[in-house]
Amino acid sequence: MDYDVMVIGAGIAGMEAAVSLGDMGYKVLLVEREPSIGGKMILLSKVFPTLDCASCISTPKMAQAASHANIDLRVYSEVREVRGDGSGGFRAKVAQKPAFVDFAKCTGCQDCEKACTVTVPDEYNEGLVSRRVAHIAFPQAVPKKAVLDRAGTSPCTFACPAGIKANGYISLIRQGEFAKAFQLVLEDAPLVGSLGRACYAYCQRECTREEIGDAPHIRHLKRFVADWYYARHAEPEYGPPARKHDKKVAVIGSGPAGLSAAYFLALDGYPVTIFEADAEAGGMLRSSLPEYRLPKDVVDRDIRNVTALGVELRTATPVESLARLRRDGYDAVLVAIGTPKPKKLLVPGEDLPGVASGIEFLAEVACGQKIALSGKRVIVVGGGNVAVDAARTALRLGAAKVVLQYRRTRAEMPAFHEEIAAAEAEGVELALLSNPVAFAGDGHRLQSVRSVRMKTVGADVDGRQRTIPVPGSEYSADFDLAIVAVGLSAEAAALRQEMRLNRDGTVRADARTLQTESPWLFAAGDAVTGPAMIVQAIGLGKQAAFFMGRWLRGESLDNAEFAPQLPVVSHEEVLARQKDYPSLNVEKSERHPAERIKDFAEVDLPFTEAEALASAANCLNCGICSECQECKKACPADAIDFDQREKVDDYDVGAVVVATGFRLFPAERLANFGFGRFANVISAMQMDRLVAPTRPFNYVLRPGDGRTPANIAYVFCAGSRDRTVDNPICSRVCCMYSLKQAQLLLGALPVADVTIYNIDIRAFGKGYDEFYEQTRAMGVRFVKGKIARITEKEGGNLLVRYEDIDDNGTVREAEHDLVVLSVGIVAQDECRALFADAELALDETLFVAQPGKQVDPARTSIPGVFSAGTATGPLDIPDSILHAGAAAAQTAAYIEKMKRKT
Amino acid sequence: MKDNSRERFPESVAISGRRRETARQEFAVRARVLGLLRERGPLTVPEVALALGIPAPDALWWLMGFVRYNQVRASEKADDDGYYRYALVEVK
Amino acid sequence: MSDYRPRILVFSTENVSDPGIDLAGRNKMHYPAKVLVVTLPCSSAIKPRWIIHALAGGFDGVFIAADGSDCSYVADCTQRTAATVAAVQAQLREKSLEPARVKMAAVCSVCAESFQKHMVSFSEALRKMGPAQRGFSGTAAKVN
Amino acid sequence: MEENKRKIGVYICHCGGNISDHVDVEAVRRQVEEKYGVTVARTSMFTCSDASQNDMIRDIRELGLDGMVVASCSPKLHLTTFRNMSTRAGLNPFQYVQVNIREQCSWAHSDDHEGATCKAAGLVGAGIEKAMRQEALQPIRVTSVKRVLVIGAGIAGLRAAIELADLGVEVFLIEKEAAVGGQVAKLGEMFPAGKKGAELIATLLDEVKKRPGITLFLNAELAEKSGHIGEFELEIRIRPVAAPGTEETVRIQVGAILVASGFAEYEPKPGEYAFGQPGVVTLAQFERLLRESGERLLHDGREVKKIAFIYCVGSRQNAETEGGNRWCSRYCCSTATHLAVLARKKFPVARSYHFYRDMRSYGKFESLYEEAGKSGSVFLRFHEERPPRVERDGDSWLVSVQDLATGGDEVSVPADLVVLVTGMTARPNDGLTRVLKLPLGADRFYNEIHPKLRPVETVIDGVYIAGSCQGPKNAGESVVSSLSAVAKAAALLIKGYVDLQPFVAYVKADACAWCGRCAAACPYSAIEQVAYGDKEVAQVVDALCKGCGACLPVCPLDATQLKGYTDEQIEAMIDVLAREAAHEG
Repeated sequence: MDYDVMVIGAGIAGMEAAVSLGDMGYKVLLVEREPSIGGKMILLSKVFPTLDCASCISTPKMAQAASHANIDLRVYSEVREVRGDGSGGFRAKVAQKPAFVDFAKCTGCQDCEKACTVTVPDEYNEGLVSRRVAHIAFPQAVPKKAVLDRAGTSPCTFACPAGIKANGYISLIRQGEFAKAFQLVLEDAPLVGSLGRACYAYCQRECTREEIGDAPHIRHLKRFVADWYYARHAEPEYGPPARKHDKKVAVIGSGPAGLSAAYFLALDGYPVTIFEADAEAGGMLRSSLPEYRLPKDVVDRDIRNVTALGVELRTATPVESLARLRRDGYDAVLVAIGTPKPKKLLVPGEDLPGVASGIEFLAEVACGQKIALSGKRVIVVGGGNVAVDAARTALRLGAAKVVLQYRRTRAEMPAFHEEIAAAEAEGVELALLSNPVAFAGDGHRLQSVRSVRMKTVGADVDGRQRTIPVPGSEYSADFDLAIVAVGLSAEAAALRQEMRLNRDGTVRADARTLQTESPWLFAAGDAVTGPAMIVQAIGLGKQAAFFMGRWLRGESLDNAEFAPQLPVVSHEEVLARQKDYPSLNVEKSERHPAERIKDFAEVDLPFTEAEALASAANCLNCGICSECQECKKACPADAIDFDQREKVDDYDVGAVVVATGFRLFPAERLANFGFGRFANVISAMQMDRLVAPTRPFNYVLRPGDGRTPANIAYVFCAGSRDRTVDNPICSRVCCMYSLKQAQLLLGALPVADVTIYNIDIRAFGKGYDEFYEQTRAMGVRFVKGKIARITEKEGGNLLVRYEDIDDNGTVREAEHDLVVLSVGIVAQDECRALFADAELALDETLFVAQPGKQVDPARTSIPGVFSAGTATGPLDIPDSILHAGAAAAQTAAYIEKMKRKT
Repeated sequence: MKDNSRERFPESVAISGRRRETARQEFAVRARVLGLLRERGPLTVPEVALALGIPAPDALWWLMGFVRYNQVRASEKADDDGYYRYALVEVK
Repeated sequence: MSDYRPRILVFSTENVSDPGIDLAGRNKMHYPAKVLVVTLPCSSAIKPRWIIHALAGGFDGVFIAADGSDCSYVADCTQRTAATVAAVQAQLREKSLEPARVKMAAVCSVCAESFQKHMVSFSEALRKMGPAQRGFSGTAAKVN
Repeated sequence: MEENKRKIGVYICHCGGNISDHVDVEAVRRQVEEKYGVTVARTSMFTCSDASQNDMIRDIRELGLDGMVVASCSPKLHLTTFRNMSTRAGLNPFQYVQVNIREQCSWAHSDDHEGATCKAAGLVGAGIEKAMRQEALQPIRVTSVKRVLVIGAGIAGLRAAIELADLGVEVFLIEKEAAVGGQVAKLGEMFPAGKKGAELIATLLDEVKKRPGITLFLNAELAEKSGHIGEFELEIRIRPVAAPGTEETVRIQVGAILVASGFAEYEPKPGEYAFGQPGVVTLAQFERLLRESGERLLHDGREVKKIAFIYCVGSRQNAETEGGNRWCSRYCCSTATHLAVLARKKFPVARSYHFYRDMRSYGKFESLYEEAGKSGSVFLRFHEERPPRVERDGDSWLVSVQDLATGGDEVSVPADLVVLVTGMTARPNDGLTRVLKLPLGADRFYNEIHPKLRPVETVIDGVYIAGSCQGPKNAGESVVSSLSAVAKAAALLIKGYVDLQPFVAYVKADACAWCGRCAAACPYSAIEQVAYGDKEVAQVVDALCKGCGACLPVCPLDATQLKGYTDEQIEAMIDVLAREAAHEG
């Protein structure tokens, strides 16, 4: 037996039961799902009828429970299942929820909280004020440990092949922390400026807000921070890191994959040399992305993020032999040579002068060759991004007519649709469902292109519409230049002889580790995947660097997990958190098409700071935590651990005490009372927070406009004694807690009027009626009245319409500036589901049933399972504590009985 | 009897969608609110709301968030209409 | 004299006022650093002798952060502590020292704000009174 | 002197900057390092880390430290951590002193680094002074006999006895009356379980009889008590049934006493709502009438068809004009509605009229109120200042009231029977109260120490109160509180000893010249007068002392001292603090 007893719930009853049992010498496992023990009581202001401070009463009990030699406390833990063990005891599964904070290291200093960039409503203050996602539950928390709320990985972040924390940098932008936002991107990818412009932004497509409108412009925000940072820092602020390793790495290819791998290896402390066959570094970024989308100076600046780390860049240095590299002393080699070879259409006339490949055309323009197309007619064949880029480039070179020819429909064009639209706006004509069959010329130059019309004939295996030529539909048109951009493939470079290749010519490497058959040789980027997106190449470069580092250090690659993430948060889950989504509308702007085709200047205009702030403000923080890493950087104890995961333990326990407490009646169900709609209608728990010394506002203020209330109404039996809301019983505590609040309010606001609309005043406990009389003597007005409806007046005051019970039910109206709903208590009945092989019986109001009511108050329907406190029904604090004591006694008797049996 | 009180009483959503949104925008408006206080001196909640053209409950919310983390301080006493004034805490 | 900073000894209690003083620190509520705290189980334990010792030994004021009605030991804790304070104040009068140098207020486990305010205002009041040492010139102070 | 020199270890925490950003911890360390008695002074990034704790353990062992000071965060967070560390290292854990330089220094003075550093030095210095004067202490172990006296064999006492016996505790159960069962034994069908009171008691009595560990004395009272928690010496006086007029005394030793002596029903004063006249009965009388009636509900030979219940008789009274029973008796609203429902069920002709002030069918008892309404009960609410008038109307009664629900119209209801819904009062138990020295509240019920912190404990350690002797409760609630008291008593006795914290008061006998002030000041009666040489002095009973120190300020000779807070310790601390505060840094 691991424990004599497991107590579920560490509110006042659970703590009392645990301490009592611990004092008796039993080993207790105390499980609490919140990050702190103390339950609801610790959140109260003062407690009736003695007006003791709830905190002063609770904290010694909390300390006792937390430090008791016989109690093992598991906070932020949930019991998942309890099963009988066949001999009177139980087997319990207890899950430790990930706090993403190492409790052993956390000192409770709150530095993480101050650094955190995401605010959410503070549930410990009943939503009256915000708190941070990294937080300590409340000032008196025991244990005093920070917790991060993470619902999972935000869809944007999850979608990014490079693992760039889009939610994180947006969160930082929203704070005005542009430099930090840039740094956060840089931590995951060195080519920030390029990605901010030319990335195909999977993040954007996955953004939850895409479904409801006003999505933040994720990529454009990234560009904003890159521009903002580069404008202030022409060079990186760092130099080479301390060299930690002697083993040298060679990277072949300086495209996104190679640069990325070099960057991460260098950061890791490895000496890295990049070999680039071309005269300049950057690969496709430089050679195929037109200036109007990605200016070359941005590429240059991005590359300096890599070279600043001391990475040696050898341009115009083709590698002919891998073996040679090894002999030259490189311990590991990464092949990141991309897929630079254009595919052919394989139609007659393709080799005619005047027929060019898209990639070569773009490269020539990129390296500054003067190509004059003034007045020329150009056809571009293909539907991908290279094709669109070529077409728009041709326009900028002065072409009189540019036709983009594609054999399928527009919807199936693989190019980014934003780009296609931009091309059309600039004057590119689309020739869809059309395919060239021959290029014709005079033997020296292209003169015309012969094409055939196509038609769709249903979907093929990958879901795309299959097209076939329409017989007899051939037509011819005159063109001066045809650009073929129908795909890319691997080049038959010499060093490929030294590697195992796949059928399509890509390098064969392990999909996870990117290691090839030769352990020292890794491959990344398009060379492995075939033509893909920049961000994918960057991601693979980073992945390769991770495994190369491990391999170089002699560490196993087998169980190493690269960039573990939490599961992605579903859009439904995010949208379920709220109903309406007010937003700040921002559109990104671009140059006018007629203007922009005149030169190669950037089409998209940058955000202003105000636009960036507004766009970022629309982010929904799907993961709740944005993963901005600020807490991790701020924590002096290095306690933040994003890789923490849920841990489930099994325990053998002799008995179980269910002390799972209650829930407050959800006041928004009282539709006529306007809670949630009228700012100045609050729940009594909210009022308790307002009058507590650790209150959310600086004073007792109404939430509508911060005014000190002068005329406060209490509505009793809100959600109790009411069959219409399915809660017929009396909640027992509302009368008294409201009287208590009334007294505190009269103390805090000496000029305020307090009116209590009630049916009966249930002041039944020791000292309670005396307290009631005292409250009356203080001048609180008591009206026997049933509230029919509350309406809001302009300015936020409330009209309370009630039946005056003392006047024959006459309907009256009274105006108040703050209305408090004395909400009742309902069952927290999830505890029933915990018991896998026995039925934990509930009573008709779904509280844990007490089959032995008169003489066995803590007995439940399951032998060995006992109830304590408000799990059994509404109870005030003294009665809860007494009931918990009784539960302890009965549990102890059960344990003794079982011991005698064995 | 219905199966589960979660159905009868779905988890309280006292924290309405509006609140969550207001919370999220807290940092985005921070510079504006703090700038306003820097420029105009201590203001009441309705004055902040009016100056920035935002709803008063939101203005209160944001101010309280800033008070919580010591960026804004409330006056000791309310004015005759019952409003406190909120001032920028100047960081040394 | 303008930069004279009064020294304040605070008697606090383990379970009730100490957490309140902790909370003030946690919330970065500043009060003069010349406020020093000695913690006891209950304010009913404070001896007049200790207060006099403190005032004779260099403190300018003594503040008792009392349990008040939250005391878990002694039901009439407040009255007892008040009696101690009154006794000390009588002794101070004999020495022609201001009785207001000894002050008592209930500080509960969440009374961070009130503690801070007490410290600021008490310090200010003591500053106006000046150092307490003059009342103990000669033999009275037996500080080692 | 040198051989007595203490060896104190001092650790000062950076708390990763939380302290060291505002306090120059290295300067503090240098300053205390030189202090007399300090053997080693170190700083640490995180004193609470395993590595630091291991360093401390090594220092304690290798340097033979006999005192330890850690200056870090609030003792609320890590006092236990470091006490445990001390224990692991072989240092007496009570010679460990925690100094709070985070919450009460670096954070509070993050605006004043010099001031904070100066203060930290003072606080650490004071901690060292305290540690230097701290002797090794052992928890006070009080042996306890595993026996309990339960006073009162009503439902609460019976139930407690059974549970205690099941926990292996021997029980003496004494009952003043000649039969067990108290008030519940007299009841018919009860709510909510629907069981009859007598059956309930019979079942419990059976259980009692099954347990050899329970000794039941009827006609028995507690006559004398001496000793203290864990070891009370008691005298039980029994009036044997077999020999009326005689008395027998039994002496027993128990570890704890559980008082469950019950309540008394309020007895209306003659004339109160015509009480004393035929046709006017109390709640208990009506209960009995209902239970004992056969086919028809008869009172004084007349059939009762209309019943008027008048609530709050003997409860919620005005202190000046009435008897002064100001409290609500809690059980009566539900009981009256329950009886109305029963009456209707048993005698379909019976109609009930309820004259009430507030219907206090709290919690799930609301369903009784609902049911009463459904089964034809009529409820008329009256104002406290305009109670119903009960007037004779021929053979029956006319009850009139200004009904508030109809806007104050006078309503008169003829009734065959007027039931005064009488409340609970404290049972007169002067003898018991005197023997146990139990404190009474203003309401004359026994008083707990604190309704939330210690709801079944009294200021007399080891004496618990349960059930309605503490205040009005229904049967179920009485059982809850008695079982709760069982848990407390069992915790005390089950191990055979109790470990109490060692920071208790003591008396310097040489200095003491017994005046009794300390004994009078002690809320726990923990100070006794004893002979010492040729004089009388005060002595602290460790087992009773809670360590509050209330005895300190009253001693004119400074003879009473509190361990851990002696004059020497406090004054040495004050001296150091004063010196540091004097620094004009």
